[in-house]
Amino acid sequence: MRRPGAIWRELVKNLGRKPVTVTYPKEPMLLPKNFRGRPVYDPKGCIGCKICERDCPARAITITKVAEKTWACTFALDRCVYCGQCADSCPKKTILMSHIYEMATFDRQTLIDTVAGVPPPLVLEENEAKTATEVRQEPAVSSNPGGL
Amino acid sequence: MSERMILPIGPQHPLLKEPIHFKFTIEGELIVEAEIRMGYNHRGIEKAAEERTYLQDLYLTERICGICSHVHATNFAQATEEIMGLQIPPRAAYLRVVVGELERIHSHLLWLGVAGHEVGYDTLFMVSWRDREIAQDLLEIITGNRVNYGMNTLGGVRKDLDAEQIDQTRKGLQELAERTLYYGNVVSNETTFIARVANVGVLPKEVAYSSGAVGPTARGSGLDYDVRKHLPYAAYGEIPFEVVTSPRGDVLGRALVRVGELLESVKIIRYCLDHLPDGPIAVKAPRKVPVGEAVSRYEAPRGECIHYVRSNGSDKPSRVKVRAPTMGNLASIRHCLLNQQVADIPIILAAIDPCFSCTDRTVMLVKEGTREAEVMGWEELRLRSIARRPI
Amino acid sequence: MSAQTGSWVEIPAGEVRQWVADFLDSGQMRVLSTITGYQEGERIAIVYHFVHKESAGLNLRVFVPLSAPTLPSISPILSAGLLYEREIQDLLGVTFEGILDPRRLILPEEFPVGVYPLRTNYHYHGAEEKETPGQPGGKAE
Amino acid sequence: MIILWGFLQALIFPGFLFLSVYALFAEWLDRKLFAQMQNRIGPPLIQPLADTIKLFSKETIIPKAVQAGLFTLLPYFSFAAVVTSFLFVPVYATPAISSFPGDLVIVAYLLTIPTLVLSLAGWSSDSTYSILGGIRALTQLFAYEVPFFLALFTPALLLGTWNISEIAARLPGYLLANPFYFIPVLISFLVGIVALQGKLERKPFDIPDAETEIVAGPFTEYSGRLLAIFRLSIDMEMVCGASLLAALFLGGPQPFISWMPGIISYLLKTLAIIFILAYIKAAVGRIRIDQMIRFGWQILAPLSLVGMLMVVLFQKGGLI
Repeated sequence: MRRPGAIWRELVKNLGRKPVTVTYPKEPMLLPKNFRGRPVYDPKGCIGCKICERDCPARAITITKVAEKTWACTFALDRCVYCGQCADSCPKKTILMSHIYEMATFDRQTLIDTVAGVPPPLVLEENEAKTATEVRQEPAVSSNPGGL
Repeated sequence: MSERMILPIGPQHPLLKEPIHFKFTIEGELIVEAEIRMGYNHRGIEKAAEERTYLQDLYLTERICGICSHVHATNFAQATEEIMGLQIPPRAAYLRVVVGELERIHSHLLWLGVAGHEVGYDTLFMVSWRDREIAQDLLEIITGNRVNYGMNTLGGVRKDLDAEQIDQTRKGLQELAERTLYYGNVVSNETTFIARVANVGVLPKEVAYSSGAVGPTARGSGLDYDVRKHLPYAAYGEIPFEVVTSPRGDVLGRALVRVGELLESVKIIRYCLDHLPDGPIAVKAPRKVPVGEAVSRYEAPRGECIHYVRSNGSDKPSRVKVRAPTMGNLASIRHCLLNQQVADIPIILAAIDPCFSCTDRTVMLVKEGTREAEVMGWEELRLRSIARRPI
Repeated sequence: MSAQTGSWVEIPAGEVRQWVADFLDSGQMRVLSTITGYQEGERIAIVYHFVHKESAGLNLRVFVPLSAPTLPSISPILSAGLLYEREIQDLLGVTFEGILDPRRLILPEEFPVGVYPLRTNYHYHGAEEKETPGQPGGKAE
Repeated sequence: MIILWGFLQALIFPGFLFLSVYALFAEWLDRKLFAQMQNRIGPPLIQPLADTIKLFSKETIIPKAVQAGLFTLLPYFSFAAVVTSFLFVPVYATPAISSFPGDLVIVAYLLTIPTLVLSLAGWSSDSTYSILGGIRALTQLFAYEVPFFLALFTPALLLGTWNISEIAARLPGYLLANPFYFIPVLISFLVGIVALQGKLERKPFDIPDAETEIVAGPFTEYSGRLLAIFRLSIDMEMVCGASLLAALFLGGPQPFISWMPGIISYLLKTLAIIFILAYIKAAVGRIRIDQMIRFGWQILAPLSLVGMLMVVLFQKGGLI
């Protein structure tokens, strides 16, 4: 039957309902497991094949050589489109998509994220070999640690 | 009143959420002439696509449109796969359909809300957008993102569905189906809504045919053309579904077609989930594409979307042509608008579900004489805003 | 070739309108999807993408020389062609004889006359992003 | 002393200050209910006040093409008319602070002024959207004004008086004694509410400032303080209209229960009317101007005439 106010049932129901609006940032957002946030690079496994650099649609990745078999990766997160192709392309899975997404900033410079691997010391004597492995196990330092 | 006034609408106007310019000549409340001017949203995508590899273009084309991003990505992937001679695995074809139909649901619910808003029916707008969130959440669960899903890759899809996700999708579909039925009921019974859409913006079948209308605009005028049925792609050849048409030809007809398609989409997704084939979700695609050309068609929520890709044998395409469905429907809109009232402009424009940023995409605009555009920093902007204040 | 791409037909530029008129008369056209233009060396190709009623694509291709890019417009017999022709006219500089509305559709009024963005000799020198130090990959090759 | 007392009443309670505060509250309530019915959160309580303060502190831009004098004066004119009309409406007790036989007619005419001002504002703004909005406001006026007047005059006809306070005081008792008259009074009340919706330019009759069609209609060129005054006067008009309907059909400050203070009774009744107005706003879409005219003359006007005729026939026929 045609009538004005055909949506009345919804209106009456809504009067007694809690608003659906999520008051972000007061309430946290729930992220699905596939969510593609800020890409994270782990220099330990990187073999420097540069497939990520070649495939990146936004040209936001640069892989540079720090020393023999040691690489640094720079993400221009202001250009990044968060498609996750780099994570898919990487044959060693050294790039992963994290769940970090609160990256708004006033300054684009803070979005340039460089992570460099630490090269092993050049002098390798019997008793110093241990130190070398220790050094290598130190966590890689981001040029911009957590600070976005 | 015989005095003619020019009523400009756009590029900035509350009626249009996207920049396009219409110039209406009106007599009192009656439209006697309509002119269209586009190009405010050119991003140079077709030209940019020629400078990127096929894989990069996949993400580039995905960003042609925010609402039908899966449409363009699938379309481009299909064309490229055809040139490569790749056959995607059946599971990938079904997953493409699932995401595509979820996208159709969210797009049509969005349209329903916009149509409500254009005729001042804001409650319909709010509640249908609320329920559109269900579809968007499902898309986020499956692909990881609410828009620009990144579901496609050359040779298949990137994300698989697990049992839990299938379960969540079924639950969401149940609710969507109920809500859609309710809205269909409201839309066809609400007097004020019917008064605004029935016999408004009439597009006769012949005009729809000759002006190249596609999608719900054409089907709302009784033209039976649906790419999913007539030129099936992905897994549509195996899925049973109906093509919804309406002989009315007015805005109400287009609304009813869309509501009908919402219900069909729910059915299609359920069928896909029930009959999901096992197997891999992607095959490996070569980096270099052989010489060739292909046309790929896809039934976007707004109508037939077409990509033409031409390869010269390198890893970059030599020409990518994109025709978004709105471009096909724009030609028919002039006929719909003439001799209608000013008050009906919003709903008639909204009835083709226009998406102007998909339509505009070809060149980058440079003002004559300026060789370098300024990029203003935050500090500079702030300083300028302070300096502009009257003292 | 898949059904979506369908078959290709190539005819001389002057016969386009007659061909489209015959196709329309045969009642076999479902829709004119779009018109594509691209430059190939010293000639420009115009492709009319149709859908045939027998559920297959049908692509009509004509070549016009870059030195005299003119061909008859199909807009008087099929209004769907108008916007596509105007787009190609703006972007590739092809003149369609007898077009119903020859004004610019996409390019702004102040865009230089005789410059066509989709031609291969067009290079974009405009708003390039200022490189921020340490920011990689910004330059377009 | 009496003069000073009257002055204070007109300025503070139940006059200007009370009206301003209540108008802002009514706007909040209207928006909050609208949001709640759409399952949204809606604005916080001080939002309307914050909006008003913000607008007052902003620069008022007067376009070059407008007739500056008229353009600046019009909002105040509308504001003054609404504030004046409120003095005749009983708030905490009958009679109202200003009352004389025949004040119903004065109030009805005073409440027409904001619409006329609106159409003048549209004309003086010299913008396509404003002019269209102005024409629409004036066209719409002819559709709802007659039914609104007829509806207001039905209780007056029933009781044989044109004094709002007297109608408010006598109507409940009269209706209880003669229950037949419930029917015409109810019909007129419903017509009054729908016509009030048109008077306030709210859905489904928000045709003059339909944002998707003509931006903000007559308000398109207004900014800063002038816009604030316009907004405030529209909020006040809503309170005035609700109070008027409450006084004419629901007995105004007449309490339901004997110990209830008149002001509480008044607030409850006006809030109920504002709730109905918000409900209508949420339940329907906007109709077109031609449909509005047709609705006004084919449904509203005959209905209000029916109400009035019933009163006349009942009285003549001695059905009492």
